[in-house]
Amino acid sequence: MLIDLILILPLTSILLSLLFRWSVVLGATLAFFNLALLIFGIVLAFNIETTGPVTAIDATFYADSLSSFMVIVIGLISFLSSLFSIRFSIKELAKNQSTLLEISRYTLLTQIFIFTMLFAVVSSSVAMIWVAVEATTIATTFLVGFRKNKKALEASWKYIIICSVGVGLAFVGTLFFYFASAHIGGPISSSRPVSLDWTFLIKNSKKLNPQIIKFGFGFILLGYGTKTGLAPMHSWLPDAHSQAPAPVSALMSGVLITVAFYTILRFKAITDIAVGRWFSQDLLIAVGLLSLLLATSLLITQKEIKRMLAYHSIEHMALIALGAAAGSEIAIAAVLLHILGHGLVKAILFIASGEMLITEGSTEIAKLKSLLTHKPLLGGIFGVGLLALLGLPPFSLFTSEFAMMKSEISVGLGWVVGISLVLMAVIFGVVVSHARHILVGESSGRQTLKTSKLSNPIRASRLTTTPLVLGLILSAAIGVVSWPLQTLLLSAAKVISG
Amino acid sequence: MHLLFYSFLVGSIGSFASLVLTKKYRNKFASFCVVLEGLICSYESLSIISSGKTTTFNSNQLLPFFGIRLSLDPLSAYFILITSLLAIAVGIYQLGYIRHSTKAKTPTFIYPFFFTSMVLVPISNSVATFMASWEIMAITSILLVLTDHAKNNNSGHATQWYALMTHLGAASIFIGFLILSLGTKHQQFSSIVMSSSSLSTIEKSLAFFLLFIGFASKAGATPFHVWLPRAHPQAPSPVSAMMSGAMVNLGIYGIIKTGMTLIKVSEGWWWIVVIAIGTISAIYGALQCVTNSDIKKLLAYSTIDNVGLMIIGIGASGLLATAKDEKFALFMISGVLFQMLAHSIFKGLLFLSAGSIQYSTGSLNLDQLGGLLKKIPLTSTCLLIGAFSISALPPFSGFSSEWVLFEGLFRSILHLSGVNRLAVLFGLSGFALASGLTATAFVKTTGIGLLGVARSSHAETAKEVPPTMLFSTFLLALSCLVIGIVPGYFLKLTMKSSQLLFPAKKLSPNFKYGSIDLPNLATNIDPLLLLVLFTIALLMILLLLKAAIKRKVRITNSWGCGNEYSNSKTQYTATSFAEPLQRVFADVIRPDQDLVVSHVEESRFYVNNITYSNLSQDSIERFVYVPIKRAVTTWGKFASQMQNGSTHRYLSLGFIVLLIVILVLS
Amino acid sequence: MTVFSFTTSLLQLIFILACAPLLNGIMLKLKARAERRVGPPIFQTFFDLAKLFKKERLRSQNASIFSALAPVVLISSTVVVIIVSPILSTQELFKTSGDLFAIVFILLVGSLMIALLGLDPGTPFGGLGSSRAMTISSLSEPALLVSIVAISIQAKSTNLSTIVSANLSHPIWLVSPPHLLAIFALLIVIFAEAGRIPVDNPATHLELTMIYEAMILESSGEDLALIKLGEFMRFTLLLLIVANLFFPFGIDTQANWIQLILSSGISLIKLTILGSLVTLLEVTQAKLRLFRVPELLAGAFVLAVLAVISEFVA
Amino acid sequence: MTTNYFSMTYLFSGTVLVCAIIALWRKDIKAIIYSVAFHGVALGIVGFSEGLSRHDLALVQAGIETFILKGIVFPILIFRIFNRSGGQRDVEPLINTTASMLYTSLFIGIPFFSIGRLPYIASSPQSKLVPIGFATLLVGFYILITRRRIISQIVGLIIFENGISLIAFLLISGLPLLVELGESLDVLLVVIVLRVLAITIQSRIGNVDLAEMKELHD
Repeated sequence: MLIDLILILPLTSILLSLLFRWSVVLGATLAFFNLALLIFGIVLAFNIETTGPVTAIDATFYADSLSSFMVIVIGLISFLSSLFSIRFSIKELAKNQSTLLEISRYTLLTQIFIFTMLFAVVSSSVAMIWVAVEATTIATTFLVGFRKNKKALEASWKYIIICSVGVGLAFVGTLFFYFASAHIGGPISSSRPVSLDWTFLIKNSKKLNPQIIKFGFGFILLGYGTKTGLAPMHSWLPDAHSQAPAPVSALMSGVLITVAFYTILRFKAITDIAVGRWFSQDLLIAVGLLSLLLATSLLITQKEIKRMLAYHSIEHMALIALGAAAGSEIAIAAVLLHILGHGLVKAILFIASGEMLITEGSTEIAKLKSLLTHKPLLGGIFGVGLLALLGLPPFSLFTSEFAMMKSEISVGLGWVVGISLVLMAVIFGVVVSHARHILVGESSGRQTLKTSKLSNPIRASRLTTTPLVLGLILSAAIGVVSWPLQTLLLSAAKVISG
Repeated sequence: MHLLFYSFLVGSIGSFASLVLTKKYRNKFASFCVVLEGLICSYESLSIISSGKTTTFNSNQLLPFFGIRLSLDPLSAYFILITSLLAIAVGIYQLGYIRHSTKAKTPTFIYPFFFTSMVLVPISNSVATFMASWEIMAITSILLVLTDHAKNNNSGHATQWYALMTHLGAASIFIGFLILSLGTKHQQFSSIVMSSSSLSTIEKSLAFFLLFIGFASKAGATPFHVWLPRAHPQAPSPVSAMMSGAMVNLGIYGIIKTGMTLIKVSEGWWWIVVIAIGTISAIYGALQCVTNSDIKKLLAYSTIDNVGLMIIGIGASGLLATAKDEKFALFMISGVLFQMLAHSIFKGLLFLSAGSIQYSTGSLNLDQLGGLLKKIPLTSTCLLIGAFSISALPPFSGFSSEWVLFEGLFRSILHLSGVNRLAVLFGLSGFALASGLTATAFVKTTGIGLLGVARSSHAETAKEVPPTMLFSTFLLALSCLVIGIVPGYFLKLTMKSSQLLFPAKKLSPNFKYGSIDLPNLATNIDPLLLLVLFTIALLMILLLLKAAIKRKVRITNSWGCGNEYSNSKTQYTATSFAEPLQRVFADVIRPDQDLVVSHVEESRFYVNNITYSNLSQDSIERFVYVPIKRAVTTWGKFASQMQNGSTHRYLSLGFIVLLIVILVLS
Repeated sequence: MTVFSFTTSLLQLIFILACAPLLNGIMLKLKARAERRVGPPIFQTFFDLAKLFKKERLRSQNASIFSALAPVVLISSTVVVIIVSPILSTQELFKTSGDLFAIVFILLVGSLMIALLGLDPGTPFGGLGSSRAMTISSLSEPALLVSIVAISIQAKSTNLSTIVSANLSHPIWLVSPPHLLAIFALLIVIFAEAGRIPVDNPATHLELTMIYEAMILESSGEDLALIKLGEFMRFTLLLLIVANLFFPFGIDTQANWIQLILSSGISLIKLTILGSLVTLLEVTQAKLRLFRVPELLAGAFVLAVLAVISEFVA
Repeated sequence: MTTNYFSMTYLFSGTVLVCAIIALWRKDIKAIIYSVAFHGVALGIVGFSEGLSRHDLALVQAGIETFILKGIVFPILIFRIFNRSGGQRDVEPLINTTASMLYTSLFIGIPFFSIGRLPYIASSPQSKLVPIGFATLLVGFYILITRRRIISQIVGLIIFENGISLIAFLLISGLPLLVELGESLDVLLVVIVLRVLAITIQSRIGNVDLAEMKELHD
């Protein structure tokens, strides 16, 4: 019942945004719906905690604690994003940068996007997950190209081409899982293909042919890895995330990539039992370290905030991959916490960068200076957000990174931790240096204060800043207080680590 | 332990209240809360030290996956005591200081958390708890360094350096702890202690050095110090005082904790390395201290110098412990703790006085000051007392503490043998050179800054600071004197606190009337007696002179070789004062000297203008860290070519990997 | 505190007060003789001091309280050291505080005061002097402390009285190489600290070479007299300490009154001999360039380190 | 009977690959579109014949659906972009055609070499043909990484997706209906989105060479 509700809710939103042109009321309604989604997610999690996994519509949909966790993440980020969407839309209309029709279309697509992500996490069939993930690409292409200028079109072109190819490869991987499952007597070609169901696969994963599963998992990792932003097909990510409007970037960077990783996790669980843990471990380490190296190298010379944040996403996905490589229950729980923490903080930062674009007119590092002086609150949010993103306590990324690394070392991956710490230190230095340019700046403080007051009369809106501050506090809270998240995390991790 | 929690609560109330309260009450209330927090903490820590008991607190409700583990023992209580004493003084000082310096809420909001985290670090009893409080301490201090960002261009750079170095340090500590906790299969410190002897030597050494590097970098030991002379001066003075006076101690705490408790059986050569690092820090810090002209920068370098001394002491104590001479190891480590107390107080005093000077003159550059003793006599007196303390002049605190250190080192030389003894001798030489250089540096600071004639209009118009600031500096100055004249009481305190490290053996010195009499050492000091003798001598001489000679003093111009000159520019400046030493140590300091002479157009023989610049930069920064930075940037530029925007290239990467997958995984 | 020790301390004070100008006079006379001059009478220094006490006191308008305080502090700190050091007898006043480390730092109080005095009037000369004096002082510190260690090792104590008594009971220690090396290093340091040739020339008033004199250039009258007296006292005191370390015989150890009187006489002889040696050195040696001084001090430091090391070789 | 169907499957699977290679070979865009059309038709027939051979109605449906979608709808969609663009020939690819053909012959061998090693592949004659699907997929991918025109990239993507469909038909005799529907819908939407995007790009920027579209870089 709850699952139905969770799917009906965004469908209603879609319907509403189809029927009505955009208005503040509609925006607020949608934000409220997304909040409701978050609440439903939490309720679902509690339900599952007491009664076990739930299914809906002839077991087409299935939710265990992992799914419910992802629903919470999606709900949370969607809520934040839809709040900022209101501000974004008002400004767009006020500046005549977009027509009402464009805004309405944007709203519709965003809601579809949210729906597809939800669909992905509550689908019981791994093939339907694929369908949903592919659908997210379709829904977001136009959102990436929202500006319709040269850069945005280029980004959306790259985005759809690279992601379609990548996700296509994931489909090949899924086919091989299906193939393996069919050969152990899973029924084929009925209207309800049980043999592609996650529950069936995980239950019978011992019987699956390891070699085929290995082959399939390679494709899965390469394919969904594309969508996650892992090397080698990560290249679309900085372009798309930087060109999309801030609320969309928040959603993409905050949840979309982790939804893709969620899928990898599901397949990893099957692979681990079928083949043995070492296999996915090796692959994930290779991919993770490569991505981390890439993110580090490319962060060094960043000139633009949103690109910088995008590379940060690659970094964090790499960290998550490495954490998943460790594979123990704590490691997976930490990975999940990282998914939540990263999503939250990244969304906050993207929204903050969107606000900067509104108030400062640019997100280029060179053009932003001494933000902390003339926009203390916005600058402060951005700065603290970056600190949170860099994994400093009390924010949750610290706890999760700590736990991931600890588990990595405890399974004998000390060298991985060593390498990643070195790379992260470089990232830290680089990001702090960028942050200095943005927040503190070089020019004499008083002068900037005067000139900036004249040239930037737009103030950061409370509508934006309040949720962001609350979000940061939330991020700190989940990093410090165990209850009630830890139980959920651990039981969700059990789904993966067995 | 619970008292501590209440004190944290008080601090947090202060910080959140500062968000809500109006400008008028914000500082007052926040400062009040900090002072109260400090008082509670110092009460609790004192009672723990005197009872010698250990209390613990565990909870799984906080810090997901790990839970927090706290344990308050006399050693950690001692660190809390120092921190909170300083915090009280700083809290009072802030009442006057903040009013003028900044109006933002953020510093008042963050400051109590900074204090709280500094209390949390020593009582953390598990790897995760420690790392969390350690990083919170880092982050809050980073934010505090940024306080004056609007007025000061350098604070950004300083923060950047600080953030990076502290992060590297934390990473190093993190790995070190993980090695320990995985080797022993425990994550709680008290359990690691029990089973650390099961580790292999390589594991132990690796863990020790990783931890040592991390902690040494927080303590500011050379060559991991580069952040310190940037960050400490950039912070507002109260924060600098806390950073230099209290935060640095926690680095020392880490080293002691690692080498003497966590890893039970240590190797001799570790401590030799430790002594080497300490010696280098002491000398390097002192040298840079002499050559710098910015008061706060100079103070920051002197922190490196003092930390060096403490590290030398720790090294010697470690050597003694490995040589099974626990009696003197305990004495030595107590000396280190004593030195730390003295340092915290006088460094706090010096930084606060520097803040007062900045408050009243607007400048911290010695080359622009001068004549302050007459303009702001009270603040100047405080600075002088701080300077005397740090120069180890009797009867001030630095003298007593350095005496204990010196005695400890001397005993170590006697009791150790072979290369260990040489190492301590090396450390002692460094100690000596550093103490000489420090004296010079502070003669420079006080002589150039407080005496002579004002070198700029800033100094000319200096006015005395508000009473709260004065009160706080006086409090600290008085403490310097008290610690100096009754060192016995304090050494007793440190011995009690460090008893935990070497529980079996006890050296029983006599502490009578605050003097230290060590039967095993066959020597003693009694600064109080010396002070009394000195005062008697002084009074007698003055009386004699008064009785014998009644001539008045005639005030005239200074003698100018027959010329009349009243130009304040002809005075020696701080830079010129340090020039001989700079020249002697040119190989280490590597100053950038530049002499530009421009001539009159008509003839080469007529000089139009001479510009001489003498800049001494941190040579370690220049020759170690800057090249690394450059290498990273170069790599980044190179790597960015990969992401050149070509869809085809992006796809072909995937294509190649796809082929590999098909080939390899089938 | 016994009557004896009190008397000792007092006697030491009087002894040094009396001997310091006398020693200076003797040295001046010797120097003059060595240079084939008649030279001043040996009591000339007393006269000079008396003259200075009578002269008018001028003080710079820029000067602060330091100018008045420094000379007195210089003397008082020296007096404290004189009282607590074993000069004529190893009996300590209050059984305490004759620690070598403490002595060094008490003497440092005086030095720092003079250095600050140099900076007080805000003239270039004062700064020059202070800067140079502090440079030398800071560089001599390692040699000083390490040689203290070397001297203290055999007695296992840094307490001067203990060392002297221990040396007395083991005379063989006195001629051991480490002891000699340490004494030699200590002597170099004392030359540096007291501002004698080859480090500084107390007779010069040449801007290029002045160190000590530059600092006190602004002082006059009673101030100058006190400073001079203080300096003589310090020099005498240091020489006596070295003498007792090198050749402790004659010093009272048993709280014997007769021995105490004898000890004064012996000390005077020791002083005269040492003073003559110093004069000899001053006459035959040229003053070093300022930037050669560190080399000299480094040499002293190496000697001291050698002393410590060889202490353990034997 | 079954063997007849199988030889049909065999024939048209081969056709799928050959058409893909033709698309890589030719530079005339019209010809490319025609070959893609035929390629889709052949793919549909593969599904159809497989469905008949297994008496699987869902598979027959899938075959017909593929036939319509990939054999008719996609070519029409592409043609409309082509017409809007003014109907030129393709520009010289990044790697010239001769070399491309050589490389292709190399890497389409890889699946034949390695897929065969997987277990169960040899269990049925159809699944033995799976490497053909992989080869098609790789050719499509290769077109994507060498061609510079928007249309040719779309063609590459379609060939790539068709390769996947072929794998699906051959490996496990097609997909469950729901999945099949979802997949087809996705592919259709992708192509539609690509078409809209292509038209927008053409109208906003003009006839671009994708290799020149490098504004977003580090």
